[in-house]
Amino acid sequence: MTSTSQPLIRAVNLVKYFPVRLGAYGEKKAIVHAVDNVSFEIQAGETLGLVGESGCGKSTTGFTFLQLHRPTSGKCYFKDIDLTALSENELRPFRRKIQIIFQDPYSTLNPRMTIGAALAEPILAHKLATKETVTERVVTLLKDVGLSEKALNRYPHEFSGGQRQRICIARALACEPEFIVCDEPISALDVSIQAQIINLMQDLQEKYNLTYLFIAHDLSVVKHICNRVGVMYLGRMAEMGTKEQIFAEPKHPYTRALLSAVPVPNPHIEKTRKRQVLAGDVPSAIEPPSGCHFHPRCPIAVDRCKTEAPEWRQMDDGRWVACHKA
Amino acid sequence: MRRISSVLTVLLIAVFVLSACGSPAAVPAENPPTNAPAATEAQPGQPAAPAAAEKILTIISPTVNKDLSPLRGGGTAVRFLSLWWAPTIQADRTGNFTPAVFASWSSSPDFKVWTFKIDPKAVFSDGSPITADDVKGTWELSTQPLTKHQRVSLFLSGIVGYDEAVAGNATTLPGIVVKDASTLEITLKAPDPVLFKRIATNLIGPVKISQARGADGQEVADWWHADNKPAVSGPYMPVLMDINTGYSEYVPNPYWWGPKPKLDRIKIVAVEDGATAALMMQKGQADINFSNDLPTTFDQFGPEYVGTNESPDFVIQVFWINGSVPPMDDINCRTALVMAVNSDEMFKASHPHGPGVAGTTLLKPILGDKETNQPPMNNPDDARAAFAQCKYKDAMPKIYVAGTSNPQAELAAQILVEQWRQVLGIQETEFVPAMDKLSVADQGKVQVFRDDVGTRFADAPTMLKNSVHSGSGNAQSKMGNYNNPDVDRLIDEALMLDPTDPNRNLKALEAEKLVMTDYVYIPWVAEGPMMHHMPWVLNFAKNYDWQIIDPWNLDLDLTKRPQ
Amino acid sequence: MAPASTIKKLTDDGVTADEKAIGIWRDSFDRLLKNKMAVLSIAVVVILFFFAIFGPYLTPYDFLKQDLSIRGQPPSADHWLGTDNLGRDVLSRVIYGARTATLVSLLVVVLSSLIGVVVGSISGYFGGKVDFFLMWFTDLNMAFPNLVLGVVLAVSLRPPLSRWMEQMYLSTLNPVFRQSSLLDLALVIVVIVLVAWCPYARLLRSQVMAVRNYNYVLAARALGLPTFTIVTKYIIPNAIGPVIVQMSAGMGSAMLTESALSFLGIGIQPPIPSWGNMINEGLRQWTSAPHLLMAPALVLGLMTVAFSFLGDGLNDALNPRQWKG
Amino acid sequence: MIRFILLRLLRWLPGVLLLLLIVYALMFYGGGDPIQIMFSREATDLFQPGNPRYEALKDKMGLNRPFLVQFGDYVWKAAQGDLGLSLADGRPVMESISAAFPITLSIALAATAIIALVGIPLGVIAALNQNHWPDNLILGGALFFWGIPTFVIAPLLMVLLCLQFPILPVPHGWTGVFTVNAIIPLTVAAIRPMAIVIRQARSAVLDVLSEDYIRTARAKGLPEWVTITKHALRPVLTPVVTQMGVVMTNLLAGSLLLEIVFGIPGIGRLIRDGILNNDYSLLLGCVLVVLTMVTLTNLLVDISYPLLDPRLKQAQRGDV
Repeated sequence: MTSTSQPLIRAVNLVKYFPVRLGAYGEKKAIVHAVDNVSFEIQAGETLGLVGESGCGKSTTGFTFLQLHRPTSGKCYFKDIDLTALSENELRPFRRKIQIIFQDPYSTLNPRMTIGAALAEPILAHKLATKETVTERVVTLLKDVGLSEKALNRYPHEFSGGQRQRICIARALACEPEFIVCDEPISALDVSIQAQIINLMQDLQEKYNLTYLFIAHDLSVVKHICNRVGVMYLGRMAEMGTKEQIFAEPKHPYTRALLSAVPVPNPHIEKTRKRQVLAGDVPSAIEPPSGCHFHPRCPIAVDRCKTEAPEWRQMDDGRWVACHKA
Repeated sequence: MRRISSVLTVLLIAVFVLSACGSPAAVPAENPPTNAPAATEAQPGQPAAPAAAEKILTIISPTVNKDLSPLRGGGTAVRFLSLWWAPTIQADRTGNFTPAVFASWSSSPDFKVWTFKIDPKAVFSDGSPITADDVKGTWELSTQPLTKHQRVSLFLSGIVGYDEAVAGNATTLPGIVVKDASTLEITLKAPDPVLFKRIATNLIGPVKISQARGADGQEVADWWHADNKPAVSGPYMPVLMDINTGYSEYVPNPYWWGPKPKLDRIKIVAVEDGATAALMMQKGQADINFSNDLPTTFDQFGPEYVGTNESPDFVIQVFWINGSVPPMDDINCRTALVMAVNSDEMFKASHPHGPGVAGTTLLKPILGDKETNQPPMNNPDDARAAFAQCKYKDAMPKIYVAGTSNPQAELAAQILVEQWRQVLGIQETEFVPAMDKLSVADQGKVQVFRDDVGTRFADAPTMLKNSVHSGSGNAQSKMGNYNNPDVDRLIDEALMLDPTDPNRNLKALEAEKLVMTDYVYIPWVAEGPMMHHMPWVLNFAKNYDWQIIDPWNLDLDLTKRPQ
Repeated sequence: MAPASTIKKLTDDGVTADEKAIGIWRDSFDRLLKNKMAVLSIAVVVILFFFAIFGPYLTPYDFLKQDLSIRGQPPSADHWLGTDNLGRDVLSRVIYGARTATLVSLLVVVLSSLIGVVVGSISGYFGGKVDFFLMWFTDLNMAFPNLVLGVVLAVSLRPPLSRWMEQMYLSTLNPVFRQSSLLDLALVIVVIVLVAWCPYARLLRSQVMAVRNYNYVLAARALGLPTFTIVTKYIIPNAIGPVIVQMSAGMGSAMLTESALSFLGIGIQPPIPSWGNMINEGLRQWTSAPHLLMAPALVLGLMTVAFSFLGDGLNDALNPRQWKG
Repeated sequence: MIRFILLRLLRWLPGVLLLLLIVYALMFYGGGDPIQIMFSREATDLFQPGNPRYEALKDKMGLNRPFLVQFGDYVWKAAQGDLGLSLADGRPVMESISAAFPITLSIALAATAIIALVGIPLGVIAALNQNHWPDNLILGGALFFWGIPTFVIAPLLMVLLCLQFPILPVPHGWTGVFTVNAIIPLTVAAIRPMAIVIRQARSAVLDVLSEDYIRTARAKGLPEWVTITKHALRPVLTPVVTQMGVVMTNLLAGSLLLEIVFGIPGIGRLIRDGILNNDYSLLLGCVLVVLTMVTLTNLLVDISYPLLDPRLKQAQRGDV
């Protein structure tokens, strides 16, 4: 990363391990390496996409950054403030600045609360409005996401998925955040709705100068919305660079494999396109392969990959990559 | 779901109907169900069923008796003591005293020194003779606190050395002197013309002292257990005891010196649940029940079952008042509480079909109607008037009624408090079924105790001596150290008089009159020992010690018993 | 909370009646009303509560009034359920027993679910050592057979409790502290609560553990809402369903435990009627006077079954996803 | 496996001690003076505080020591199998318990077996005939018996079977599981817990029947009973076994009411004796035995889970 300006968001060597016990009687101890030494920076107003197969630790990275899971080690900076050093109480004022939109809008809203109450709650909690003005503020929020004020007194189960995701976005916006983690916000929605939500999010980003960490497994969406893209494999970052760098010229063999799976709109090219199919399943995060985690599936792996984990290094063109052969 | 509800309704109705049919279940015992299976052998813990011709009597004990020592003097275990232990002197069913282990007795003219002669035929079940040393040893052992004899003071108090022994300071009674192997001489501190009646009991019947007493002068643990082959003196001897289930078995004693026992075997089974016990009796699985009476016993088994023997001796049940505890320390209050109660109603409710009579004065059952004092007045108006004088009337302490441990006592107590409620408006009462359930601190608070006071034998001064004399355990504990010096003096004087002297009774009556004006008890019932046996049991009668009289005569009419 | 009220105002002038929102509770209630057995149970329970509250004013006789002239009578026009062996009206006593049973079971259920909810939500939300300790204790308490524990507690708590009441009386001179029926009630309630709160805690904990990981709770945490708000407004309302079901079943079993204790003679003492001690008295003579046993036993059984059905109905209503064939 | 058992025991052992401490404290402070209980039938002035005999006895019994020392002593002796002497009859508590325990255990095992052998099939039948008359009958019956307390159903059965339709002798005492005497007590012991097991089994079967793999099995055209026994029954067992564990614990404590009504000399009756006589050394001994058995039962249930549910064998445990 060559930018000299101060990044809004900075994760340094973020690690999240989950200890588990295995076997019928819990006789074996083990550790799930959910996030393993991940670092990234996001400038204000920028959108960083995070892609990878399911189970690779994308969402955990987001949750850990938000301190919804406390990281095992590493630091999370928001404007120079280390969030990991703060207690839950000290963290609370910063919570409103960093928000999250979840994948499944059906489970993200409290079924026993009206939309109005759900939206008013954080505003009041952070004293962004008084009891008298809060309704007005909530109505504005609803308008922002394209819903009428009739939604106020309704319960979540009366809304469709798309509408609910709008409500979730409104709730994330309720306390005027600067940074939003979007955890696969559209993957649970109908394709027809997805575009609406993406557009809404882009509009809002412009309107409120938001910064996004956009987690997805749909590369085309990432390509559409993100400035930069990070690729994760089994808890580790494989490659990160600008959208153009990643999509046009992937360096990491895993990135290449991912990209080759994306269909191309032009049917002629699609027909002749060479697809690189990855062999085998994603290995278990409990006992990840030695060395480079990707080596058992990697088409270009050498002996060194089996023993030595590749360094996360910056290439000449500014992108970062973790591969011995890149 | 609708079907479930209909099924449920049908089931509920079915059960209700079946249970309503349960009332004819009160089959009179004379018409036993003919199709009942042979089931008598299904007793717990017993060995293989004996031959059918054997006469086996089954007695139900209401508690599991883990301690069958003949030296406890109380509890349900002593109720069948006469089966296996001979009494010193036997009281027959008309109240006369006949020789048993003691063949004869005499006293010095001043009634201070008594001589008892042991029957030379009297032997233990191992064939060894019963000696004067056995008697002396038994009595000394009974006085030891660690022996926990509950009633020893009734029999042996007054013997020189008794007070030291019961205090645990001596293991011997110097007042008992063994003259020779079959002669005892007893010296008393004060004259007692009725000593021979006092000691006429199975509860201090002689045991083989070499078995029962250890080197330390205390009782040997479990010496009486059938496994230890105790030498017994009664018509039957134990062959099997399971103290965990309360089961024991007795067979005739081959060395018994009296008439030949008529039964082949006696079984004692512990059945704690009254309804189960009743069922077993109805089915012929048991013949005699030592349990407390249920209000329904009469309906189930008829008048014969609850009848008493002809003995003139009554057990008098009384609600004693502890005069040392508020509000009972105010005589007005006591007066009000006593006068508010109608003993007749208490009696009618708890003993709807008898036996016995409603409680009156302490001496009336002994002396008969003539010349006795009038029972305490039941007069609601006077009660209210007295209550108005009571200094606690505005802040009445809660009244604890203790000893409501059996269904009848509980019924009586319920009537008691209800009458107080209706007449005096007393609301706060609490029942204490068993005293030892209360902590020591709380035991001191209890104001009313239901307990019996036995005459044991028809003698007025003795009755008072055991109940209201300040030296009696009853006066000390249940009556809160009741002490009326005039009463004590009159009782003590009466006790020294010859039983034939009319003054003996007159002085007792005078003492009783004083007690009555102190308002320290509420009479409830006077009853003889209840029988509780099925009609096929023959020659069954109990005396004032709840002992079976002439146990060798006990017999069964097997033809009447349901098979 | 205030927003609700302000929003209400807005609704009144904004939204028309037919567009009124249907809350999820309302929804459950409607479902409950469609279940015939549940409705029947509710009716039975309502009748019980009615008699528990107003019964003593409606009964023709004083439940304590003895009349020895009419002892042990079978049911008649004057005494619908007959009289007992002290000539007391059985119907009046059964109705008063309803008051005892209701008071005991209601207080038991409210108190034990309260304790259970507090313990369970703390345990479930915070997890870790707190959870380990609380659940260790709960498991222990639950594993121990209820009636035995209850009996041990009842026997050993009575003396200190009665001493305490006496002291309270001496210091306040309030005659309430002298009432032994109050002592009995307090004792029975304390004892049953002490053995009954554990299932609630366990149930709520497992619910909270599940709900805690729902996204709306994560969202609430991400929004920086205070922990108390999260627990009380996000977690408990969504975790409480099974607890409500359990409360209904708990009413029935509290009644049973109360009568078992009274039956054993360590609960409500006579002459205050409780179904348990009435059954105890009735059992002694039930072959000659079956009505004395059947009246309290049937009512007790009916109530247990009604609460059981109500619990089933609530379960279906609150957890509509359950398989319905 | 051994580590698991040890861990479980480690979890239970302090608990047993704590509960014992609580009961001990309750008895110690709320119970009453043991010496006065021992000699309650005596002339009371002999064994009152202040009397030298009383004080000597108190010293001898170690009752003057601090509470915790006495408790520690009790636990230490209990660990060696000495539960002290009963206050009521002066006999070793261990002796009474070792006589009573086998009886309670055999009742518990027999009743549990009956519950499992009758209750589970009934639950399965009810589930298979959901909302038809067998289901209604079974559920209704279960609910009905659930509504009747033990202390009512016991005498009811007794009068019905012994007097109304005299097919059985009046059961009293305990002569063993396979005797005529045991029929009514075992029925009573089993009937209420069975109601719960039936309901549990029924709903477990219903849950399983709605699973995809059962639908697949049915769709394959397998005979219904094969589907049920091969696929549906095993997962059903897990919740039912949990329930059986609870049932077993309660039965092991010796159903107080059952043993009182039928005069069965088991642990429950001992507990009742302890209460009646304020005999807390007996009571404590019973509590200790019950706690031990409860611990072992829970251990067995825990161990049996993975054996019953193969899915659990691979499962991850602990915090995730």
